[in-house]
Amino acid sequence: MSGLLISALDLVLGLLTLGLAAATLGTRDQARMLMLFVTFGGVVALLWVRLRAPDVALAEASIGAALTGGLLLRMRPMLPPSDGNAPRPIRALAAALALGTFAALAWALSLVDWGARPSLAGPVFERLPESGVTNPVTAVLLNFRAYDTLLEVAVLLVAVVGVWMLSPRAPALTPLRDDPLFLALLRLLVPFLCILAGYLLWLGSFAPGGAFQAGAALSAAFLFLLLAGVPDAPGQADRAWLRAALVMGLAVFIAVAVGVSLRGAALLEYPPAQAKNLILLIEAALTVSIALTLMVLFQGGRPASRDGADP
Amino acid sequence: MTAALWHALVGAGLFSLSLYHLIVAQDLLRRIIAVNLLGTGLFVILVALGYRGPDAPPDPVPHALVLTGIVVAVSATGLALALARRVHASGGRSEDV
Amino acid sequence: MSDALPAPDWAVLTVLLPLLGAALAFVAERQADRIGFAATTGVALSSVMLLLQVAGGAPYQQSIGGWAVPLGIALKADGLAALMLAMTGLVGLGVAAQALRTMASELPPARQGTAAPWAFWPLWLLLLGGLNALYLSADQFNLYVTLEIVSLAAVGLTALSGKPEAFTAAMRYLLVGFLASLLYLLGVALLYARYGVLDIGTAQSLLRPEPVAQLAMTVMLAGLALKSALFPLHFWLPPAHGNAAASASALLSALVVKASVYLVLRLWFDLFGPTGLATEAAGLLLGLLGAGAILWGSLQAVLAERLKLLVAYSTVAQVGYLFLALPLDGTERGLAWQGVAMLALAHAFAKSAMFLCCQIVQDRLGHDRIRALTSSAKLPRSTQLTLALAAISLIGLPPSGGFVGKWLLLQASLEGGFTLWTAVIMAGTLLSATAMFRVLVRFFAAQPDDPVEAEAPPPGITARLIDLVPFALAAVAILLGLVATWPLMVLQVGAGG
Amino acid sequence: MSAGTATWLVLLVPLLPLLLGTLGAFRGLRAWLPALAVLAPLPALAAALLIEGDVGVRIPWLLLDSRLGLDGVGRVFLALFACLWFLGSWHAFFYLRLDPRRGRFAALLLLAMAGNLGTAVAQDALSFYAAFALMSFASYGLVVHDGTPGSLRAGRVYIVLVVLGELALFSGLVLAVAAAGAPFEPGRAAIPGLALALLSLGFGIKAGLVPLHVWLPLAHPAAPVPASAVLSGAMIKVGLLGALRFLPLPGLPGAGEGLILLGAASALYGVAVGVLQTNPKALLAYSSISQMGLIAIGLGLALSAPDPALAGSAVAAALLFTLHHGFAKAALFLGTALAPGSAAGLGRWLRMIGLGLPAAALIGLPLTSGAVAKAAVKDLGLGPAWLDPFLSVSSAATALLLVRFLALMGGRSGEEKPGTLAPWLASVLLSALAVWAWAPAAEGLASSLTAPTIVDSLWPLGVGVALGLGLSWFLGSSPTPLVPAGDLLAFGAGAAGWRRPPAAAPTAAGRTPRRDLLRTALARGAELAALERGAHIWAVGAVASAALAALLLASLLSS
Repeated sequence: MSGLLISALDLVLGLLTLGLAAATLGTRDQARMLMLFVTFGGVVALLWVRLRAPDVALAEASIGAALTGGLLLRMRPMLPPSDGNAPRPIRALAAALALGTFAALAWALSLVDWGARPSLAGPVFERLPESGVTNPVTAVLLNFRAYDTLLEVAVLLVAVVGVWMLSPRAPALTPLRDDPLFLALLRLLVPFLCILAGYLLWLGSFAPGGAFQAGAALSAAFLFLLLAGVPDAPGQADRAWLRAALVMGLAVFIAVAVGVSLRGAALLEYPPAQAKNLILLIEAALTVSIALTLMVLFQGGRPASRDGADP
Repeated sequence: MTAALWHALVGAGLFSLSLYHLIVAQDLLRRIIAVNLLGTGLFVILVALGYRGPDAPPDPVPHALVLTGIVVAVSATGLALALARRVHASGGRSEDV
Repeated sequence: MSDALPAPDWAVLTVLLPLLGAALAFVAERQADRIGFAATTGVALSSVMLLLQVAGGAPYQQSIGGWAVPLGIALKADGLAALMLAMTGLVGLGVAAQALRTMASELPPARQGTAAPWAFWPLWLLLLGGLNALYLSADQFNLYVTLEIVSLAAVGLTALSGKPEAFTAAMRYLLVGFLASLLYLLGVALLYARYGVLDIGTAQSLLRPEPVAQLAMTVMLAGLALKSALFPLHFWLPPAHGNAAASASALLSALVVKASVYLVLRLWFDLFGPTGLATEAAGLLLGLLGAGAILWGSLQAVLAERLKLLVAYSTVAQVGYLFLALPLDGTERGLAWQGVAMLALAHAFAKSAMFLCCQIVQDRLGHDRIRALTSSAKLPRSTQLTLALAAISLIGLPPSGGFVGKWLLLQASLEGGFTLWTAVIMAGTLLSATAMFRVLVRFFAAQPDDPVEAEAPPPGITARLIDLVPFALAAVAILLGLVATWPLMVLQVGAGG
Repeated sequence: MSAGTATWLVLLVPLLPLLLGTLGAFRGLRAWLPALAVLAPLPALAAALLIEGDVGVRIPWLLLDSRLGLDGVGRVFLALFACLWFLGSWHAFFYLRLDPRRGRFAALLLLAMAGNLGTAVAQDALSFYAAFALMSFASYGLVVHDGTPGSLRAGRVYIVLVVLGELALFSGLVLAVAAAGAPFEPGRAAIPGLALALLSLGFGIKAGLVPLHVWLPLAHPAAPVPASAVLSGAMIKVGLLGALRFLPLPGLPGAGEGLILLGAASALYGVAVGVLQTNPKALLAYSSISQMGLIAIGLGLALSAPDPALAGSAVAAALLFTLHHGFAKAALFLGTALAPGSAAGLGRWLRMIGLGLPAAALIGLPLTSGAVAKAAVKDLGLGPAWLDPFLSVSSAATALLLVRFLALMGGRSGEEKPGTLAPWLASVLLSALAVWAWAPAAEGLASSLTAPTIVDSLWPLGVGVALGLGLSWFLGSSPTPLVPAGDLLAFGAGAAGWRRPPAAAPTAAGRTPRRDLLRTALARGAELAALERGAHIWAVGAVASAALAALLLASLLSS
């Protein structure tokens, strides 16, 4: 039971998380707020590691901290800060409500039996051998609860459509083409990121990793290419293949979901023998789409068309 | 107090703190960050739920949920930033939202 | 096993077909309208097939991936869900048909009412998929994902009109939706913490009235109330619905708001009610807010100066009626539940018809100020008629679906001896009648009109059929009341829980 | 007639006009509607005259299990309604022949017709209410058809009272159904007092009982002539029909006595204000109020009757009165399209005699339907002692009113619309003869032909005619009525801030200044709207949602 008890590391991590959050939201300066936000993401990733959630840690570090942080930094100049403050009575009310929320949550959480909490872990580990993968998180994401993931991919598509609609011309990225150091770094980084993505993808079936983490790595590669001003990099122009690649994950997912059910089985019920391959197929397609989606979000708008007429 | 409970409480604190700032903040960027942190607080609670000590394997279900949640959050954030830019570009103010 | 394909799974089709259509419409942008309309038609057909199947007495159920609950996710469709799906499909079909005209890629941007007409189709199809997934889902977390699809797509549709006010409204909508979804998810997390399940059916057998569950219920309902724009949390709705492009407004008002209210009813009657969590006091509180919505929303509709705003506030009021099922029925589905289901269905058809008419009014007259409305030759009779038909259902006049809904609601309230709710329903009806007649009577004024400009007959039979779409939608709202016995019978399918 | 045919015929009664009316949605078909409207009431006529015995048909899928059918009471009303609608639409076909909006008018006429005929064959609360509402709302379009400021104002008053009436009726019916226990079949027995009050309010507004009558003298004259005829002849009778259908008869002595008093007040009040009118149509509208008062007395007698048999007789008397008044009033209203002043010789005499016949019936001259109807009420021997003399006084009053009407019409000149004479003549003939087709009326005729009865019915005539001639001479041809149509409303306008009625002639006068009360109300409204906009702040909403959560939690934990 001793392992369950709180340690100094837990205390420090927790306090640091809270402190950084308070600092992030409390600071008046926008730039400092963003830097603190990214730092906060890093600390939270550590927290995930401490809580034995390496899959989440990887995703948090890459998507939650790095990508969201970069996105925020990129958009900040276009968002003039507002110094206005909510009226005092509102602030007082909000503070009371926040404290009340905390009290209620703390009370509820303290009532949970943390030693022997009922959970779905039992059924998951019991059926893990039938799932086709050995990483339980991947098993949940792409087999037991694959339907969630399928719909989540649709959420990504909503975001892409929304961003392109709202911003028919992506705000310009300053190419770093002329910086020799950057270009040298690029030659190393891009292949590395691509290999990393492939590795993470493959790793996902038995160890922490998977489509999201791989997608994040791949999107970093795409972003670097974009920053370098590489003419044929994805995202330099709006092309049919780019759009097709953006929705490939969703399309493959649906195709597999329906395909496996055509033999009379349920939706997304993989034949046990093919489960691993099908999951890998879906994940591969997802990786590309997720990477491109994250890149589009970072770009913050639709690249100029090079197909022909402007849309 | 167990480590899981402690971290869940940290998550609750994060949630409440962000809620306060989400309500009082006028600045759009700050609100977007606040709502992100609100989500993170929730994710911390969820992952803490999955923690079953250093010896037992963690419950993978909350992890999967949080992964989904992170992706949803980044999608919403991307959309929110694009929208915030249009609000400002068309002459709107943060206070109007 | 033979080679024959199994019979199509209509429920699954209503989710996957629109998602696939959205992907296709996004890739083949220039064909987006054709793809979008075809997909919508397919979905409407599937949802009607599902409805017929369920109406036959067999609720739909499937365990996705073959994983039984609580490990996997279950899809379920009882009578109510099937009706909501069919409502979504048919209203969507109508709006999409109209959008073929208003969002056509050939039209000059000035006529389209949006800067990015192509985006309508993928956004709408994603919304459609999300809504259908929501109605079918029986899993708390899966519902969260569907809620997110719905709300993000709805935000996109709100901003589609490209008006500055629409951006502000969409931004607020996004933040509200985000907060609301997270509140809901917090509830899911708390229930998982205590009971370790996500499936609603399984949770029903485990939940007990204890603090963790009560807090979970609180945040879930608060989040959903926010998403439903329940008074006084309606602050985001009128600007969003009032400034969006008409096709978008029609979808937002008719369909999107319904989704979260549906979820409130589902959770209340399927999860919190049977487990003793739902208390009389909580029902009373939500009912009181519903009453507030009815009175305040209707009053604001009476005071509105623009037609679109009037219609938007009428939605605030209509949402209020739906919440009356909680105090009136307690924790078991009864007359009031049937009444609000009927009201929800009728409202979807009537409201979408009305918003589409708003578009025609705006197009033909160049404004939508109520004071300046007349029976101008520019405004087709069919539009005036459609507005009248839709108003009949929204006020609750016979023989519309709105009427039958109110009749049942009133009956429930009178049988229970609830004078307060009776008074509220009556006052709301009076106010909404005032608001609607304020518009309708203008069509009878003889106006020294602008030179009688013959109604330009729209080119082609297709275009003419499209012109009839709002009328058809309003007619369905009336028809629902005329044949009320049938939907009420379908509602009983699988209503046991 | 076979049961199957009869069933179909009953279904067709509301269905045919309804279907034809919905054709109005199609632009190309609208031009046919005025002609089709003449055919639409024929199934109803056939049903009323040819079906023997009671017929009932259940349509389980319609609304919430609907029942249509024909019974004794329904048949009387259906016969009256069908005849009047036939005359009305025939008249309208010619009267509005050159009106560019005749298509719309015909469509609304058909819808109102469907509703009106539907009330006669509805056998359950829901279908009755649906038909009632359809009739009331479609009639709005008839009232405001001219689109003049005056008719729009009349329409405004009309729609307000219709909405109030519908609301009262709606809640009253739901209450009655809920109390009766049986779904959708209001119990004949005990209904709660509140339901009774609400139902009375709803039906009272429709029947134009004082003081719920304010819409009637505005709306009936505002509508085009044929619409006035069906409004006054047929539609207001639904107030009585509803009462007969839903009130427990007998068994409400208190309510019955109250109704008798109210009816008597209406009867006198209608005449008192009516004689001061200068517009013949307004005068007729007040006469309708007065006559509906007499019908209400009949209903009141039925409600307070000591036993069901006597109540049945009272109902029969009220029905007789309804038939009589319906036909006579329709003939008079259709007559207002005439211009006897411009006709010469025989034509002038023909018109004046034609107008005189239904007028005589209303007054209750011997051998007329009115005499029989009044005798039927008197013969009941029910009610307070003052009732008998009162009826004579009311006859005198009616005579006064109608002499004034004839005097006004006699001087009326102008151009008659071609083709409208024939339907009017038909209506006069019907008013003189149709009532006798109903057996109780024919039986009553004999008993009304006794010497005392005749004397009884002649002296009021003398008094009335004398007074009427005197008054006509006194008032001369003043262009504006001494009391504006809508009386109470016009008097109340000063206090209530209602818009002042426009001058009798629809001049192009601009808006009259609004009174202070209205202005204050508008300002309050603007304040409320501003309050709402002010609350459209993110923080307010966020705090409100958090507060809701807190309250919700409290409400969950409290129990």
